[in-house]
Amino acid sequence: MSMRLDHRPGEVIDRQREFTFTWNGEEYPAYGGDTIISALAACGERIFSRSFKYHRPRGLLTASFLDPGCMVQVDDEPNVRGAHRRVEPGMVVSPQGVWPSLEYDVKSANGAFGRFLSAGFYYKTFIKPRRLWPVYRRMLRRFSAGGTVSASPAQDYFDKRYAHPDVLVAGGGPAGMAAAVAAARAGAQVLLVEEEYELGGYLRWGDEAELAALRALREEVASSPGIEVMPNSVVEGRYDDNWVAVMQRDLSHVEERLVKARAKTLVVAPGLIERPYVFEGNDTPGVILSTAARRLINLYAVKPGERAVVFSANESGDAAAEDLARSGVEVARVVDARRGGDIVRVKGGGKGVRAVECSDGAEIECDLLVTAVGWTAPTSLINMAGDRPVYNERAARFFSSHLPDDVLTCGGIAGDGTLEELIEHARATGGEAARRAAKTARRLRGGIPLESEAPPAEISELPLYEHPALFRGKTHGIVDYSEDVTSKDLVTAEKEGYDSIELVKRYTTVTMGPAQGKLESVNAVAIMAETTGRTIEETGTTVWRPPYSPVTLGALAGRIFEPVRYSPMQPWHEIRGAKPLVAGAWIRPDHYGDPASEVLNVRENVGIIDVTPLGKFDLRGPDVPKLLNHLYVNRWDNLEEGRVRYGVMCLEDGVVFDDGVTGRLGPEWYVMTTTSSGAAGVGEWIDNWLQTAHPGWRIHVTPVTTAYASINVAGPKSRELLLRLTEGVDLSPDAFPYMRVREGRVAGVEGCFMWRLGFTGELSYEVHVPAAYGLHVWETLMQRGADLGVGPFGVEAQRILRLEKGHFIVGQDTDGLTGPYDVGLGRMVKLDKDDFTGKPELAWQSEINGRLQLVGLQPHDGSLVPPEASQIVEGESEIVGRITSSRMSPTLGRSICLGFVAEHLTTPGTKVVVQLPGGERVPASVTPHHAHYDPEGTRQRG
Amino acid sequence: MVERAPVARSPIAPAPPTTIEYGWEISARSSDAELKITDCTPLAKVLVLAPMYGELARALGVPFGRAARDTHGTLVVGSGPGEWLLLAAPGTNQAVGKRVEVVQDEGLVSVFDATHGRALIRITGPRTPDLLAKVCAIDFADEVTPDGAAFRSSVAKLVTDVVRDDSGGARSYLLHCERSSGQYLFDALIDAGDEFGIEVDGFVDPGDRGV
Amino acid sequence: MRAPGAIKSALGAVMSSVGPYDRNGSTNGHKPYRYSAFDLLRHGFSQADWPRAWRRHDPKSSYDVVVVGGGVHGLATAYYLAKNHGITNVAVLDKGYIGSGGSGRNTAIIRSNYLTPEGIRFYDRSVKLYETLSADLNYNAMFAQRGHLTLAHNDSSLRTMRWRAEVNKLEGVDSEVIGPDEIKKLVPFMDTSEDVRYPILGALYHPPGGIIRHDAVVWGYARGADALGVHIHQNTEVTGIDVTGGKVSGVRTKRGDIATPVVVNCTAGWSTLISDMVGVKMPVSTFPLQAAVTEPVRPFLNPVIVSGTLHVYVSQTDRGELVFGASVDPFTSYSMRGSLEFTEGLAGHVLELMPSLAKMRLLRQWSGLCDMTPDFSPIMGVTPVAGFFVDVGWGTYGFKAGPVSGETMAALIATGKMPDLIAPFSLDRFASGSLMGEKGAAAVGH
Amino acid sequence: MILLPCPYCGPRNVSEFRYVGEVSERPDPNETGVEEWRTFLYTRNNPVGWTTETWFHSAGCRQHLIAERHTMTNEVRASRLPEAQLPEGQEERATGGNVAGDGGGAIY
Ligand SMILES: Cc1cc2nc3c(=O)[nH]c(=O)nc-3n(C[C@H](O)[C@H](O)[C@H](O)COP(=O)(O)OP(=O)(O)OC[C@H]3O[C@@H](n4cnc5c(N)ncnc54)[C@H](O)[C@@H]3O)c2cc1C
Ligand SMILES: NC(=O)c1ccc[n+]([C@@H]2O[C@H](COP(=O)([O-])OP(=O)(O)OC[C@H]3O[C@@H](n4cnc5c(N)ncnc54)[C@H](O)[C@@H]3O)[C@@H](O)[C@H]2O)c1
Ligand SMILES: Cc1cc2nc3c(=O)[nH]c(=O)nc-3n(C[C@H](O)[C@H](O)[C@H](O)COP(=O)(O)O)c2cc1C
Ligand SMILES: [Zn+2]
Repeated sequence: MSMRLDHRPGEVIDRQREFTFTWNGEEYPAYGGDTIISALAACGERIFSRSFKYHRPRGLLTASFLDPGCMVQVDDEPNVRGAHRRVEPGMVVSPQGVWPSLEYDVKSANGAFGRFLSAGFYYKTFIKPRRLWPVYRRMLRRFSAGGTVSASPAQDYFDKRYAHPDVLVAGGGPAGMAAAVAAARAGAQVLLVEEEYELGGYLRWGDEAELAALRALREEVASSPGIEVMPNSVVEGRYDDNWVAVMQRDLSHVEERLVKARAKTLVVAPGLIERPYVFEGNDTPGVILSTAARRLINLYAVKPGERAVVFSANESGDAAAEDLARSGVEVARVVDARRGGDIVRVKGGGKGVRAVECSDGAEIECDLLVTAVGWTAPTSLINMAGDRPVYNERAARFFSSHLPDDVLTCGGIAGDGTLEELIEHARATGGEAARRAAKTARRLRGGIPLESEAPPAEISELPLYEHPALFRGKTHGIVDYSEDVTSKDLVTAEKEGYDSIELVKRYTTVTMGPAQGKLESVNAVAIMAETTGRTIEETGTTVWRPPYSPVTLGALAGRIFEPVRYSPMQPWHEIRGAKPLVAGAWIRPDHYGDPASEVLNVRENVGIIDVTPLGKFDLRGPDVPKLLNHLYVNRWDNLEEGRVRYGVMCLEDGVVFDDGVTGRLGPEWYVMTTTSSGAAGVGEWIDNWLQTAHPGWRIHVTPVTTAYASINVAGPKSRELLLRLTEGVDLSPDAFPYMRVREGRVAGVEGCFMWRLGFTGELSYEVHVPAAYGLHVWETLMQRGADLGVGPFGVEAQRILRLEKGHFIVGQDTDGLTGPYDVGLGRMVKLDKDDFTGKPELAWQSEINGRLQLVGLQPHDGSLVPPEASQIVEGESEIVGRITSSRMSPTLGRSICLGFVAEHLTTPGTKVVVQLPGGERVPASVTPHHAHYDPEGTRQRG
Repeated sequence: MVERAPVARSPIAPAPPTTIEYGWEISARSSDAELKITDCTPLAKVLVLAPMYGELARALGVPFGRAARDTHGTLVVGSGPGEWLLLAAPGTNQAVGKRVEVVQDEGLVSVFDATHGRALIRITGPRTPDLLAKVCAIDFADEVTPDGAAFRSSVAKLVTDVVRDDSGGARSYLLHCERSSGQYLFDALIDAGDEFGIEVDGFVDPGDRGV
Repeated sequence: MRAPGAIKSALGAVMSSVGPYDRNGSTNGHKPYRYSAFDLLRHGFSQADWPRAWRRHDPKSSYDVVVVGGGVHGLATAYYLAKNHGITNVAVLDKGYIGSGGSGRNTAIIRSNYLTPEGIRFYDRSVKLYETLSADLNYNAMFAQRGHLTLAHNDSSLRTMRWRAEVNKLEGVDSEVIGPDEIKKLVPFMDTSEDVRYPILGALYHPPGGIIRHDAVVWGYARGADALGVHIHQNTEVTGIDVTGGKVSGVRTKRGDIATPVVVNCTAGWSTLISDMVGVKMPVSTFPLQAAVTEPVRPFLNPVIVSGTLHVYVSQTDRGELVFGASVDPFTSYSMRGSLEFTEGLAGHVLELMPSLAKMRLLRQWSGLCDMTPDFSPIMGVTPVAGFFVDVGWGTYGFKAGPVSGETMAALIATGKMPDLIAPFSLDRFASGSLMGEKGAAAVGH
Repeated sequence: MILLPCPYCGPRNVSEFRYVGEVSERPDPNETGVEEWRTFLYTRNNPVGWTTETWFHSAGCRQHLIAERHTMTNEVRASRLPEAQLPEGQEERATGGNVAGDGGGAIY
């Protein structure tokens, strides 16, 4: 049955472009410009979904984005707004949450039990027996609303951009367009955002005069330079300092784009939302709003029914009645609320409206009821700007009370009036918005506002027309369509003690669905006011929150920007198949296949490891020793040129924060290293000390982490290898002993420095090379050391090597409470220094006992590697320590550990009990040193 | 004793075909797209730290927030409070540094060769502001960031120095970041520029024009 | 700091002044109305009204105990004072509606797999109480123990997960580290591939963890406390506290002054403002924490998922919405307006875990206030001002502690004896430097 | 997203900054007692209203600054360099707006 009308002057469909799509398994025709629902309605379809709780059939209500009954599944996309989304050729559209089918839905049996499913019924039942609750729960979950998401990763492309409009106008109706034009004429850059596909607002479905006004306004917008128009885009939120989120949906190359605008002034011109009326049967298919009727007829040329009753309290209802009559719908009766008319209930069933019962007792057969009972101001955006809307009884809707300077309103949200009055007011608003924006622009650029600024414009207020206050009729009906909440539910909840609007919202879930109160809120407030005997003003509203309308996660995420860091040697690691390790922002080689043999190669020959991520700071100036003394717990003012020293840093609370070596390369030139993960934190910490506490110190700190590629050359043959490549440095043990630093040329590269240290326990040199030559030096080392058996080693081998040597790792062998005294570094703390971070805490720490101590541990069964975090226990389940590091030592051929134990267990040789994750308990002994291998350190000093 | 001359490499993998020039491995590609991106890492980058209002500051002639060319064609960027970044032709690091060091300043002065520690990227074309608007929250309008504006901000979540340096009448920006994230930034810019048809253009020594 | 014993005597003095208690608490209670399936049927047929879940009163001029804050902590404290100790002359005051603080805004995750034995024992008792709470209160709070997964994306967090698992096992709490394959089985939507930015190396799986209908917990306690005689005063903001001779003597409210020897500060995000009224300085900073829900879709996610590295939590309610949380906002504030940065970061991180959710739509975001302490543990017990008790510092994790906090705080107030379960959480631990080790876990595992 | 006026860079998105915390006086480590020091470590005023705090412009000039912010509205009414760093007689340059001289203003 075709409901399509002949050509309408304002229609948006393209009758030249005809195609088909699939709905509910069948093919349907459509025109370009049709929405999914308008195309279906044109074919006489009336039911598009089932309600969430009672599974009642639902049809059209608002014929707009908000339409609660028109949520459909499109391909793999759930909850598509069928009354907004344009239909496309071949689209596969299906109803949501119906089983087994839209026409016959077994769950609609719920409807019959509706009286038992009052709001909050689930709080009162399924309580006992407790073991059955999970079963009930699974059953309840079947009744959840919404479409289906699929587990296959989506390939959609979303992105974001920033914008800096002087004036951002939310809403492209007559008011928004006029404001935008006025602002642009006053010199502002304007962003005009309209939720629907075209500008025009309500003018689009208006009469000829209105269509003429629409054409004129569109022409003005198009010819005003400085206006960027974003159709099919929504202003989703206004955040602090006019940070405005806009969702742009009209793009060809992306699904959706989030525009983040720092609007200097925001003009809110969203018009008004038509409010449904609450009465028995108000959710029956065929009960629609006047704006829905007008949209269907005038935009899509669809006849909404055959025989109609119109319940009208305003011009919109009257205009709808005229539209209906003009499009061949029989208007059986216009019930005029302004003359005391009212409707009591709608009778109907699965197929829709059958008859309307009026308050005068008349029962009128019809298939369509159009209601026009009033408007809801979409105060959402101004609420987000901190405004508390106030209710105006005369106009029977809410208005803003106090807006910040950078937010203005115009159009329906600001008042009533003739089209001319509204446009004039909007123009004044637009001009004022531009003026305020110019002022803000100067502030943002650091300028001082000019004395001779134009005075604020006088914007005369819009008139307010009297409107009957119509919310609920004489019967109870649906208040929240998507949540299936009735007015009876609200009354019941109030009586049960949920007697404020916030509690009743949470108890009944009214306004918690997809429309977030834009359709439901005022009715809910009015019904609460009615039952409590309070006024609407006293009852207040719930809080509006972003987003204005639901936003895809994809658009919010946009392109995912997560900076990644690579060393200059990364291409080599990749070619050699290194297993990548994600270490914060860095990607590092974990190993090149076999970490154990990498370890042995370091012990026997020579290995090279890429340690570029080590934090590095270049420190210059006469006061560097002061700084070092301040940051580290040990002493630094006596470090000679050419030497390096190990240091530990604690925070003010005495907890170990970072460690590393620092070397003195010149009289006033030092290089500090930190852990890779600690680098950023240490850098900021230094800046903080220097900038806030010691601004007088003459020091320059420059982060140089990646100015140098860092390569540790370790193993008994490391000297031999370096001898082949190094110029300008005497590598002999006497000239370049342990813990010294030298500068020179390596593999032909100037400006390198290297220091000797013993993290791996072997003779080793940490070579720091100007980064652009890192790969060159690395490749040269590999080439020239081939006969020495040089091989790369990764982070895992390094962990094993250091564990063999008993070096702790900050963050692994320490935690958020560990102090230096707990890890055997008490001797390093120089309490006689004048000041250093954490000094008071460390002084007190030095005197207390009873804290866990870090010790070396070896399981008695050397083939057993207790997993890290295995607990050390006494008795039944008392925890007296834990394993913090644990590996099989390729060098020793046995398992080795570091761990914390209670103070009474620290004596070397003490047997402790380790509980493995499986529950098994195994013995281990405390070793004399943290180091399991070469505790005297003869190898590294060689 | 060293057989191979050292080759310097940018953190950004050069788009093939590649060649070695100025001691650097670079892309020899050439593009005439409207929107181009070039890895300029081989340029000499010298970092100067000195008092904000001292002799040296006066000699450099550029305050924080601005960039300008000196008589040698070196682009002097006021990159931070008491911090300048000098960009010059490849291989001129030492010479540029020396020119600075001779200035007498009462305060502490440090001069670093930052060539290795940083990556430098140039994007050129009329739609560069649109590209940047996708990755950086700063306003790229002429009134706010005219030619010669310099600032540090977050670009694709990375701390980056941005210098508006129009070349030959075309909108152009230099982006300067910490070396290890150079490839990341380059990729992010290409991703953002995709919709405007961005293409990689090889590096060419700007020669007499300086940078 | 005053010994707990002193409080006992303070309260003892008042109690004798108001006369002996009826141990059943029925002096001023009313007979609780029992909910059942049968009743639901009966009401369905008769369509008769249900009785009020809790009543309205005018504030009395004095109470034995005034609890400030009508969240889960305040209401549970009042409930257990009445139920376990027969102290029923109790008022709970809230400046808004009950549950308007963190209790009505939280992501409702319940678990007990903390890191320290003290923490685990404490939260385990709470989970036990939650398991029987619906029956105890005759109010279905819909506790769904669907399991709780804390993902590890790097070595160090995996190590922390193991650490937690081991300590939990020793405390008798079910927690186990599982690998990516098992995770994929539990959550088919999870991207467990290795070549992503933050690959999933494993997870701490805690089967007893889950989510609950947070509002129902608040209402259930309110109803239970009301039935035992407790007065609940909404829209009653406390504006001052009177201290006489180092002892609490009353509170001032926007609805009049109330005399009382005992004030319990259960105001979470606002708690320093209340403590400031008696000059008790607390190591608490208020940070907003935000959350969001999507539109509902058919159920596809059973367990609760937490990723510390990505700062995101996800669960799906029985209604089908996904509920998201994140870490606290980057700076202190009492603003609850929320930010766009939060939803942007959140969506990005959720999609890194479950890329196929890109077309789900975020429906609403909101924000609550969190009272953060330096060691990620609460502050419970006595203060230097006699009669002024605190149950604060609940940060981002305190909803799950509601029942046990109520039980132990009630015991402390009624008996003057510090229950073992909360002894480690006293205010004086900061002065003595014995901070809780939960910070230890936070430092290594985020 | 609030705007935080950096004395050097001008107003920038707060996401460019790291929050350091309420300004608090560090006791002399050689004189301090346990109570005073731990109060310094852990206790904050946490007011509703104006508060003075340290921020670090981590994605900008990498300077620390002191800002006065209202904890309810998040409005920032003033910002300056840490006291000690103010060049003599130049206090007025260090409150909000255009401090970085001719160029700084071009930055917003
Ligand atoms: C977004 C978010 C997610 C969270 N997720 C979880 C989670 O998953 N799991 C978990 O365990 N915890 C979670 N939490 C933490 C948890 O919500 C809180 O720790 C907990 O609710 C605190 O409860 P409470 O009763 O102590 O305080 P609240 O519930 O905050 O109650 C305090 C009450 O005090 C009232 N009040 C304040 N000042 C006054 C005054 N002057 N006079 C009278 N009344 C006053 C307030 O109105 C408020 O109702 C989350 C918190 C947030 C914000
Ligand atoms: N709506 C009607 O049918 C109708 C009929 C007669 C008279 N009027 C009166 O005319 C006036 C309408 O003029 P107007 O320009 O204020 O309203 P309008 O309804 O004509 O236009 C408002 C526009 O704003 C858009 N919008 C709303 N929220 C948005 C958001 N967050 N982001 C982007 N776009 C958004 C809407 O899609 C709509 O097109 C009102 O006073 C009204 O009473 C309206
Ligand atoms: C676990 C949980 C689930 C929620 N689900 C929804 C929901 O489905 N729809 C909705 O509109 N709000 C939902 N909310 C948010 C509330 O509407 C509200 O935003 C929150 O209680 C904070 O209150 P306020 O926004 O009034 O400040 C949920 C809140 C929580 C804590
Ligand atoms: Zn700055």
